[in-house]
Amino acid sequence: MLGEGIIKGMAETARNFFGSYHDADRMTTVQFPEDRIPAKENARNFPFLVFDGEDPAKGLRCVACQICEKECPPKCIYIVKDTVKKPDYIGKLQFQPRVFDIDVSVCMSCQICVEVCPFEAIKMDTDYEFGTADRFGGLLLNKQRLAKPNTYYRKIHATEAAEVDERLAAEKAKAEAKAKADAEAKARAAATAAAAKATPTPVVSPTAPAIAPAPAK
Amino acid sequence: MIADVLNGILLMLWRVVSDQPAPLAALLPALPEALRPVVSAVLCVSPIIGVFATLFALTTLMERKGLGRIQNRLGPNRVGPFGILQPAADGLKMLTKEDIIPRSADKLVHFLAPVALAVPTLLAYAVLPYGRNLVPLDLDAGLLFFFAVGASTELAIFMAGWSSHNKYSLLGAMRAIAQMISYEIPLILSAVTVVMIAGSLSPAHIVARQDGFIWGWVPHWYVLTPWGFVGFLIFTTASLAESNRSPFDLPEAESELIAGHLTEYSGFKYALFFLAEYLGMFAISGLGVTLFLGGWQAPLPGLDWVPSYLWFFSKLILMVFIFIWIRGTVPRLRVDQLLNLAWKFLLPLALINLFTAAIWHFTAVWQFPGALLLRWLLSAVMIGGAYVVLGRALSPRKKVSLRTYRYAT
Amino acid sequence: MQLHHYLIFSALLFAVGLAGALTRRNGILVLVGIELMLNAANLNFIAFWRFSADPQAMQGILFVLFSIAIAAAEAAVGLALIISIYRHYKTTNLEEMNSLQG
Amino acid sequence: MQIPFAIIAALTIVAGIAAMSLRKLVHCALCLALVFAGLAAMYLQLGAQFVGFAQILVYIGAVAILVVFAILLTNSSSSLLPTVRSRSWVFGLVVAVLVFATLVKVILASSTVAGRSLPENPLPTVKDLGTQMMTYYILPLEVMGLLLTAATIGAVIIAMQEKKPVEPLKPGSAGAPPTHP
Repeated sequence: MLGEGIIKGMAETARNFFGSYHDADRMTTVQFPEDRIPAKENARNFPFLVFDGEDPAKGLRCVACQICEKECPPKCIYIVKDTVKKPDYIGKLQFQPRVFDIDVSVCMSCQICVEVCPFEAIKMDTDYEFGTADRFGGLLLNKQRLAKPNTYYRKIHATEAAEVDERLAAEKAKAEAKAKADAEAKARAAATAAAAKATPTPVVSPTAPAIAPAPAK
Repeated sequence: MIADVLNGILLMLWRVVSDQPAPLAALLPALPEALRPVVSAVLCVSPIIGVFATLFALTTLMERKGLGRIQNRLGPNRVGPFGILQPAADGLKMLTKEDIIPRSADKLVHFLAPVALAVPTLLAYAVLPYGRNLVPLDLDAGLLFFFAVGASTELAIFMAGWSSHNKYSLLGAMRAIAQMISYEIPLILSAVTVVMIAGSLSPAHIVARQDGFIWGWVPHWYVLTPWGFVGFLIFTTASLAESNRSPFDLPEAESELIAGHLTEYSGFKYALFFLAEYLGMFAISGLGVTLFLGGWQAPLPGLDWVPSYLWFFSKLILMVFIFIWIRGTVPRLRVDQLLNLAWKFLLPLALINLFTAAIWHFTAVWQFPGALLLRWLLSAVMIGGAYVVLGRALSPRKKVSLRTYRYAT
Repeated sequence: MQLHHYLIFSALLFAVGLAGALTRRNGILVLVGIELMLNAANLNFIAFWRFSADPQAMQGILFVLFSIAIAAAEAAVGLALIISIYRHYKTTNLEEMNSLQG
Repeated sequence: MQIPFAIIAALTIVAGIAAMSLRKLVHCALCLALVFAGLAAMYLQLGAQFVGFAQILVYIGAVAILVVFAILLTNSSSSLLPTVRSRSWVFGLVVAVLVFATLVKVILASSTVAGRSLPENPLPTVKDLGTQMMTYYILPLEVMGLLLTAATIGAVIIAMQEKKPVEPLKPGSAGAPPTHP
C-alpha cells in the first residue's frame, strides 16, 4: 500500500526525536572538547618514535637506517644520520638520527613506515589534535616532539606493545645469553690458554680465534 | 500634532493586539495627506519582513536541532545558551564570505537571479490573512495572485542555473523547473476544491467561511472533511515539491549535482537564495493553513480570547515542523519517480478529489438521519478506491527479492 | 490618462513584435514576435473595456482570457513544431528551411 | 496615473525592443518575460485584476518557460551565427514602421477614441466574471477546454521522439539524399 512505509518511517523518527530527550543511551555523539570517546586500540593517526627508559636522547630505538624514509609513499619523513654512535638496548653501538622530521600535513597515515622498521622504533600514534595557527612549522614534527616513551606506547596499543616488548626482551635475553656464552667461552679459552701455558704441550684450539672477536659484529 | 500621531500609533498597536478592525485607520487621519499611502505601505510591509525574517532564523535553528534529535544527536548548542544564537553566527558567516562570480558567467543575469527570486516570494505574503483583521491586501483574486507570483519564481531559478555557466547549475535548474511545473498542477487543483466550496478566490473570505463549529466543538475547517483532508495531503506534498524541500530536493541533490542552481553562488547572494527558499516555504505553509486549517480561527470554542494571529502562527509553525519531520524521515526520490508521482498519482487523485468535493457539496441538502455518515462513506469509497488503484499502478511491478551473487558467497 | 495613450503604446508594441517577426532569422524569435503582437492586441481589448461606458459588460476581459488560453496553446504547438523541425534539419534558422521552395 | 503609466510603458517597450534585437536567445526570452510582466502591470493599472494575474500565471509561468526550454532544446543559445537578421530585414523594418504609422494616424484621427477618459462606473468583481463565464460564455469555455486538450496532445505528439531517427538532412549540402524523387 502506498504511503505505508512513510508512516512507519515517520513513527520511527518520532520515536528517536522524543527518545533522545529522556534516554541518554540513544545519543550517538559526545560533546567533544569536554567529553571524548576513548581511542580504540587499533586506532592510528600519525607515526611517533619510541624510546626506552627515561631519557629520549639516550633511549631512542631509531638507528637512522632510513628504510622508512625511502619507503614512505608521500615522502614525509626526513632523516639525517648522526656521526656519533651510541649503544642500543642490547648494548651494540648503533647510528642514531641527528634530525628526524615528519611532516604530518603530508603524512597519509598508511603505517608503511611501521611495517618496514626492523627495530620497532616507529609506531602509530592515536593523537589527533594537531590544530595550529602555523601550518608550516606547526605541522612539521621534529625528533623531540616525535619521541615518546615506551610506557606511552604500552598505554595506547597495549596488546601490540606487549608483543613487541616480549620479542625485544627475548632478543635481549638471547643476546645476553650469547654474550654470556661468549664470555664463558672466552674465559674457557683463556683458562685453556693459561693451562696450555702451564702445560708443556700447547694445543691451539681451532675455535679460539673465531670466538675471540665475539662482542663486535 | 505629534501627540495625535503618538496617540494614533498606540491606538493602532492596541487595535492590532486586540484583534480589532482597521488598525491603520487609527493612525492615518493624524498624518498629512501626502504621507498616508507611504506610511500605510511601510506599516504593512515592515512587520511582515521583520516577523518572517525572525521566523526564518528560528526555523533554521529548529530544523537543525530537530534533525539532530531525529538522528539521536544534540544539534547545534555552542553559540549562546542552547545554541539560540546559532542563526546570528550563520548569518555573520554568510555575509562576510567572498562574493564569487565565475569568469564565464553572465554577470548581469547572475546578479539579477537572486533578486528575481526574492521579490516574488515576498510579494506572495501580501494576500495572506495573518489575523482577524490583519490582511495587507485583501484582493478579490488573492489566491490567483499567490499562484501567479509563485509561478514567476521558476524563471528566476532558470536565470540562476543558466547564467552560472556550469553544467550542474543548468541541470539543477532544469530539474527544478520540471518539478515546479509538474507539482503546480496538483497544488492548484487541490486549492481549487477549496475555492469551489468557499465560492471565493479571496483568502480572507475563505478563512471567514471556515468559521464556527459543528456540534459545538468540532471546528468547521476544511481539513475535517473527506475531500479537505485528501486535498490537504495533496497540497502538503505538492508544496514540499514547490519549495524544493526533501524528499523532493532533487534540484540541489548534493550527491549528484553539488548544489544545483546554487553551485556558483556564495556570500550574500547565496544567503538571499536561502532566505527566499525558506520564505517560500513559509508562504506556501501559510496558504495551506489559510485554505485547509482554518487560518486564524481558534481550534476550540472557548479559545476565542487568544489573539487570532497567534493561532495563525502556531499553525504555521506546526506545518513547518511537519516539513522538518518529513525531511528527517524520507529519502530523496529519483527524477522519474518524482514526475510519475506528480502526473500519475497526485494529478488524477486531485481531479477525483474535485469530484468528491462537488458531491459533498451537493449532498449537503440531505436531511435524513445518518446522512453525514453516508456522505462520509461515499467520499471515502471514491477517494480511497482511487488511492488504492493509483497507488498500485504507481508501485513498481517487479517484486524486490534478495540479491544473490554468482561468485561471492 | 486617456484611451489613445494605451492605444498608441499597444500599436508601438505591435510594431516591435512585427519588426522582430519579420527581421529575425531564428524560428523561436519569430514566435516570440507573434506573441508580442498578440499581447499588444490584448492590451487594446482591456483598454477599450476599461474606457467603455459600461465596464460591467465584460466582453473585453473575457475575450482577453480566451485569447490568453489560445496563445498558450499556440505557443505550445508552435514550439513543438520548431523542436521537431530542429530534429530534422538540425537548425532553427528559417532561411535554411527551404525544401518546399520551387 | 500619468507617471506610473509612463514608467511601465517605457520599461515594456525597451524590454520588447531588447527581446527582438539581442543576440543571445536566452536574453531575448528573459526580456520577453519582462514585457509580459509590464503588460500585466498595465492590466492591473486598468483595473483588470483577474486578467493581470492570469497574464503572469500563463505567460511568465508557462509561455516564457516554454520558450526557454525550446531555446535550450534546440541548442540555439550556443550557435554563433554571423548575423541574427534575415536577408530581408530592411523590408521587414519598413513594413513595421509603416504599420505603426498607419495605426497611430488612425488612432489620432478617430472620433470615438479622441479625448475619452476613464468612466467612474464600478468595476466587475471576480465573482461576476466567473458567473458570466459559467453562464453566458459556457460554450466558448468548453471549446477552449477542448482546444487546450487537443493542443497538449498535439504538442506532445509533434515533439515526441520518433522511434527510428531519420537521417538528418542538410538542405543545400552535396551529400544530402534527394527528399522527393
